[in-house]
Amino acid sequence: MGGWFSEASNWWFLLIALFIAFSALRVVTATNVVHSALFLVGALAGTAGLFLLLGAQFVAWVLVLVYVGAVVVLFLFGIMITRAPTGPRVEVDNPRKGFAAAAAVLTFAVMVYSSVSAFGHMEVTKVGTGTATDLIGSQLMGRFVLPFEAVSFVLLAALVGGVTLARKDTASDETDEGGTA
Amino acid sequence: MAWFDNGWGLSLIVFLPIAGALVILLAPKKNLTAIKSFGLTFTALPVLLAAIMIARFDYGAGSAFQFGTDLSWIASINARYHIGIDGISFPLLVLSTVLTMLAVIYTFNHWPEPHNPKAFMALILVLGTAMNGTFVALDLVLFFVFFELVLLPMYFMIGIWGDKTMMKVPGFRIEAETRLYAAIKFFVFTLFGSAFMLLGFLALYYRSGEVAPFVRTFDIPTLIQAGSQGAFTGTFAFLVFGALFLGFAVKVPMWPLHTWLPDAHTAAPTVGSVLLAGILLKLGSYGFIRISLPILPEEAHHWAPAIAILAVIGIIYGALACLAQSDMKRLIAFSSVGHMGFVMLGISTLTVVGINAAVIGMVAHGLITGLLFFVAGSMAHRYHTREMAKLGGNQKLMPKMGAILGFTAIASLGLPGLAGFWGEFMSLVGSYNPALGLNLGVFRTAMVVGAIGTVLTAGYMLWMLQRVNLGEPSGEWGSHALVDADVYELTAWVPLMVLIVAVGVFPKLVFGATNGAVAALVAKAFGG
Amino acid sequence: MVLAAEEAMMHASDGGWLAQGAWLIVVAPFLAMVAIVFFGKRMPRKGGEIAVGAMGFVFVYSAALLILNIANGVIYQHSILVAQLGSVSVEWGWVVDGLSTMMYFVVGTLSFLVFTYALGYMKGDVRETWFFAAFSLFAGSMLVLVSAPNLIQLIVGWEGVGLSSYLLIGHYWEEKENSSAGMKAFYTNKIADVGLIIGAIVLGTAVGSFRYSDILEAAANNSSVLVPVAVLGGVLLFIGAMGKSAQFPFHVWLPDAMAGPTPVSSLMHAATMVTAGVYLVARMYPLYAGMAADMRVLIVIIGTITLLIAGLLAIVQDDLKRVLAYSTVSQLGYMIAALGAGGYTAGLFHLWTHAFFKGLLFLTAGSVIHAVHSNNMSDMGGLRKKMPVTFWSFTSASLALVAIIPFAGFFSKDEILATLGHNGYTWAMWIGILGAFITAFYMGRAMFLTFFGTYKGEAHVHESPAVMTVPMAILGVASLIAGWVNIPGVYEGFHHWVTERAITFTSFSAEGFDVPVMLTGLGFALAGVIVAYVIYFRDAETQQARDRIRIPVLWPLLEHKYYLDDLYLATLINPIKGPIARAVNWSNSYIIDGVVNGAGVVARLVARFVYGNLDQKGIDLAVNTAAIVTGSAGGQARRLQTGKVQQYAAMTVAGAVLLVVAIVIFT
Amino acid sequence: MSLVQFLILGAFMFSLGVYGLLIRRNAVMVLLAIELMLNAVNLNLIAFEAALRTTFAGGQIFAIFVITVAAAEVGIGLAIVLLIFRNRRSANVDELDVMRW
Repeated sequence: MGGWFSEASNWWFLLIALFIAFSALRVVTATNVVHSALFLVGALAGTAGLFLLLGAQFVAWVLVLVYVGAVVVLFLFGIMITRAPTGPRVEVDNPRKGFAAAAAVLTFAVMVYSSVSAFGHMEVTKVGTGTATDLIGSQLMGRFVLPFEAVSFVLLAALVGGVTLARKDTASDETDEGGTA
Repeated sequence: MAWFDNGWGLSLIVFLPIAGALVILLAPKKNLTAIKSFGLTFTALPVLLAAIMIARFDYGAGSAFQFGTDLSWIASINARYHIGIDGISFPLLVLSTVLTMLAVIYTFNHWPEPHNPKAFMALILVLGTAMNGTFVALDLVLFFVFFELVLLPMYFMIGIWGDKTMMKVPGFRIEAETRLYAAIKFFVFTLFGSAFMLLGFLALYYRSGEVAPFVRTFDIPTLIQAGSQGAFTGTFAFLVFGALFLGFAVKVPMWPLHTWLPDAHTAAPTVGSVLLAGILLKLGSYGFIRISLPILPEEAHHWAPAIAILAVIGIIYGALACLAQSDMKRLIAFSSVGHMGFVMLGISTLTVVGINAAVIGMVAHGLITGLLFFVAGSMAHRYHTREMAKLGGNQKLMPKMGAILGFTAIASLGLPGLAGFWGEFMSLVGSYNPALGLNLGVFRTAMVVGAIGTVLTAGYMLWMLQRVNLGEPSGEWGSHALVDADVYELTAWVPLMVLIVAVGVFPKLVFGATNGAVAALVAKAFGG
Repeated sequence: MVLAAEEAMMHASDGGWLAQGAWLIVVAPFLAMVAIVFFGKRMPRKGGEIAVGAMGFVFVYSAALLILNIANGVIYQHSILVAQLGSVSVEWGWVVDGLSTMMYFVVGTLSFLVFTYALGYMKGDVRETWFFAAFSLFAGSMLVLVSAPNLIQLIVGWEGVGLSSYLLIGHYWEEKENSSAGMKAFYTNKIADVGLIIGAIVLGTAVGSFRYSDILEAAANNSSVLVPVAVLGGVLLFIGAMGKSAQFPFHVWLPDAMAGPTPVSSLMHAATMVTAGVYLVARMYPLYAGMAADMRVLIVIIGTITLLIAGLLAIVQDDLKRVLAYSTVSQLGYMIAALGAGGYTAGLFHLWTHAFFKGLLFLTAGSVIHAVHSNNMSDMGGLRKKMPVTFWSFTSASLALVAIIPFAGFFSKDEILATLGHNGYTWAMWIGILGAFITAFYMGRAMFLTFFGTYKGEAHVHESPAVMTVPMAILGVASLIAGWVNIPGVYEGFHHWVTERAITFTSFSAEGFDVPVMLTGLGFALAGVIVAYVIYFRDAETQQARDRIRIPVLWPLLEHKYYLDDLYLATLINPIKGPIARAVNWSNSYIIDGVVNGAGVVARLVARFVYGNLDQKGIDLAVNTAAIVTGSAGGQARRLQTGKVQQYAAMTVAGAVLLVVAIVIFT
Repeated sequence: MSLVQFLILGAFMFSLGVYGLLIRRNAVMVLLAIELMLNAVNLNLIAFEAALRTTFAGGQIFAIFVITVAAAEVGIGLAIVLLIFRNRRSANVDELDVMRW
């Protein structure tokens, strides 16, 4: 164990990991939806930090841009439109907490057990030997071009679908409240 | 006309209705005229083609399959698109096309609730295809497909357009909507039977690979050939016959598998009852003649006494049950049990006379009971009740309708000179002298009991007439504006009445086609 | 058949074009029926004229055939194959021979006259058109029956007659009584028809053909295929005949059949319905002649029982038509007894004469009822002067029925008695003679109560119109002369007419009067009339006096010095009229009718039980149980399907985790 | 750095996501929990990539795909939630049981 702390990157890891753990915990325990969303931002930011630590700079920034910049904003809009509970008085959780907690703990235990037993001996490469972004680019356009196109199609479909779903009925177009973000 | 004789004619008869159904689905919902004219066109064309066939059918070779074709269909299991008609299926096919057309004509002015003519008409047409198809199929898989396809439209007809009143399920503290109860009962009962039937078909398929000519096949003529040479015997054949028996007997329906019938008939809309009684019941008895008997002759021999006993129980039982009915449609429904009992009695004799009697009995029952349900439906439509206790004096209120009801009821009780007589009389003749080796005691007792059944039949039919048609009408109906039979109803009914008289006076109309085929069948299966 | 036909050819012609066209008389009534149904309403007489026209044609044609037969003798048979089922052939055809020409003529004559009469009788009826259509069907069905060359066509006509009688008896179906009477007739016949149908099947199958010619040929040759079933088949056919010809114990329907309009009763009793059974036995006579003697005794017994009990019943009726109805039953008993005793000629001869006078009796009864508006003799009386044609016709017919020389019935009844005596059925002969007495008595009673004494009804009485009286007058003459066609020792034409058959057989025909028997019969008949006269004529002047007779308070008569009357009344008439007749009546309505009604009630009870308990609670229960078990299992499983996404998710997670745990543990 | 530490952190986040998924009544919050789970997966992917160093950067590319799909999913998911809210004046998933039998 002593050897573990001798590595500087492990300290960074510990710091970020604690932050992530705290944020994630609050995401699922906060009674205010807005808080919940903001803690998710924290957790995501922490994850981006870890990505940097692991030498995946490109992905780290993609995460920040897409998630923090777009998705969470979308969430905030959604929260406002649907008048999701923003005060502490509302009962935001259903009463089956015990079962959920048990399931979560069991999941965690199983995953930890299998991770440790399977990958306990593996090391990750040190900081600084990150992957070149050009490799990602060439791979995306080369080996993974088909999934890439598929995903772009999914995105397009999601775009169209989201608009169609959220759009009000044509009959009530005049009374549009401007809620169709 | 070569194309006509080489399967196209038959295929058109079979598939025109379903094509019509597709066309109707494309028609605008509100355009009733289009729906009506499409419906009529696509059912009248098969009638026309059937009429051409009547002219072109080779009656001298009634035992041969005519107008048929044999194409590859599902090659991997050697299921083929093999169709054709012989003297046995021919009259039934004609009956089916005619009755479907008349049902369409009748519907023009009688859309059952909830309206939706488009869907209803499409269902009639799909039913038409399924029924015609069953009679022409010469491949077990094809037969099964059509046989089961019949269920679907009928299920929806009963379930959607059926009787909406609530009913108590006897013996249970349960209330159910009549149409749903009946539709489900009908579907489940039939499916129960056909599951076994399919099992039997598959068993035949696999066994056919082990006997000459050592090719697994669903082909009915091939299987008949093999069966007549004694390919299927022993426990195997016993079980297969039993499985087929379950499948067909439910459809006939034979006592004690009949209880779906009264409920289904009572709940179904008029056209549904007519086609159910007129054609659907015949699919079962036709199956016996076309498949069970010739493919498994030895087992037919073993099972015949049992079938005969069940048949006469059905005759007596149906008649007694009729006497206890207060609901007119239900009474007619129970009468079907009795009449089909005569058909099955004829089949069970395994003689030329008996099987001929069965075919003409099927045709006559289709005409007569179909007409009875038409009239009963129209009356229920006008009186808003089917309770015979509330009716009475119909002859006075609606003379034409009353006269037609009287005529049909009398035809139904088997009056000589009308269609119903030949089936009953000839099946009694057959059962006096059944095929060689059958137990004379059983069959002659069956004959006597069956003859007594005709008395009971007369009993309930005339009693029904007395309660419904005769007497002074009750005051309740004085204030109602009751319209006598209208032009659509008469258009649909008069052809049936003419056919009932024609077949009654000149039975050769049916026997002329059937006799050769039946004689050949019996000679092949039972050695003459 | 070929052999017999050749044999017959030696002395009979084939009838030429007249016989070849005889199918026309069968078809004509049916064409008339169709025409009436479609055009009748628009005709001036509501279609009646079409029916009368058709029957006129039948009458002329049948008369021509009869004359042809009398002149040359004719044996002709033609069959058209309408269907072939294996070895069974279905054929339509027609037979022209001695028996059928006689029947054609009876049916044709009576139908023509009765239809004409009905033009007047049914005028203004609620359903005139319908009546004539059904009436044509009635006559047409009978002609189908008579013309049949095989048993299948016979059955067709047979049941057709039954159907039309059902329609006509229930003509006034607004009242339940009437339609019930129609149903009773149909059912009773239908029950007996079971015998007919099975008998036909038995014989037809054994011989391999349903043709009479083939069956009778086999019977005549003692064919080995027929012998084992001949008795069975014969008895079964006879059961059918008993139903149609109202023989004990199937006679109960006939009196009730009076519910129909009177012309119907007339035709039914004279020509078109009840004679069918006699005709069948006569047609199959060679079969019966070949049967064992003790089997034939059975037929004689049935006939004599019928003639006796029906005659007794006729005595106590107040309804004029019922008197006549029981009388018909009684006379049919004579015919059947005669046929059973080997009197082919005698039975048919009585059928022939009976057709005329009984048809007439009903017509006159109808005329009276038409005038008085009541069926009951207690509302009649003294009509002799007011309705002279009716009275004289009735008298003629009554004398014929009572068998007074030289009226028609005398010769036929004498022939029957002579046959019974000659063939060794002496006991039956004596019952017949007793029957003659009873017949005379009740006819005298009916006569005196109706036409003599004072009128007691309400309605204004007048003679019927000519369209009704002319047929009555014609039949009145016929009732006198119809018997002269077969006077033993003088002219035995009838015997030769009806034995003109393809199959030759022996039939007794008296060649001279058996004087003692004749005198006895005549004496008994006269005695009956005298007794009736004594009781019903003398004191019939007042209602009071007749009531004393009708209610058995008979002693006032004793005071009137008619000691002979007193003797008759105390020892004979009272017991017969009172307890015995009542007992017969009682057994009729409680035992025999009770069996019929009881069978119906039991059938309904059984039906209700079978339906309610076996069907609904038994078989259906099993079906429903299966459905409900499946349903409730589904209901339990259904609880898992809450529709709540998170519960699904929870289960998914739990499942996945457990799966992983399992994998971890087991790998 | 050991690989396991990242995996454990990922497992922790994932479990919290499961917990949130199961307990949250509000549909938006359920979606948040799902994002958390997806993020945990991303972390695993990147960690494995760092451990294995594939020649084609498979882990990172997969992470990018996951991010993309997640974005799409959030878009559609929120649209559906919006629609449900409009129809039922509530976005609580435990009140949505129209889909049962």
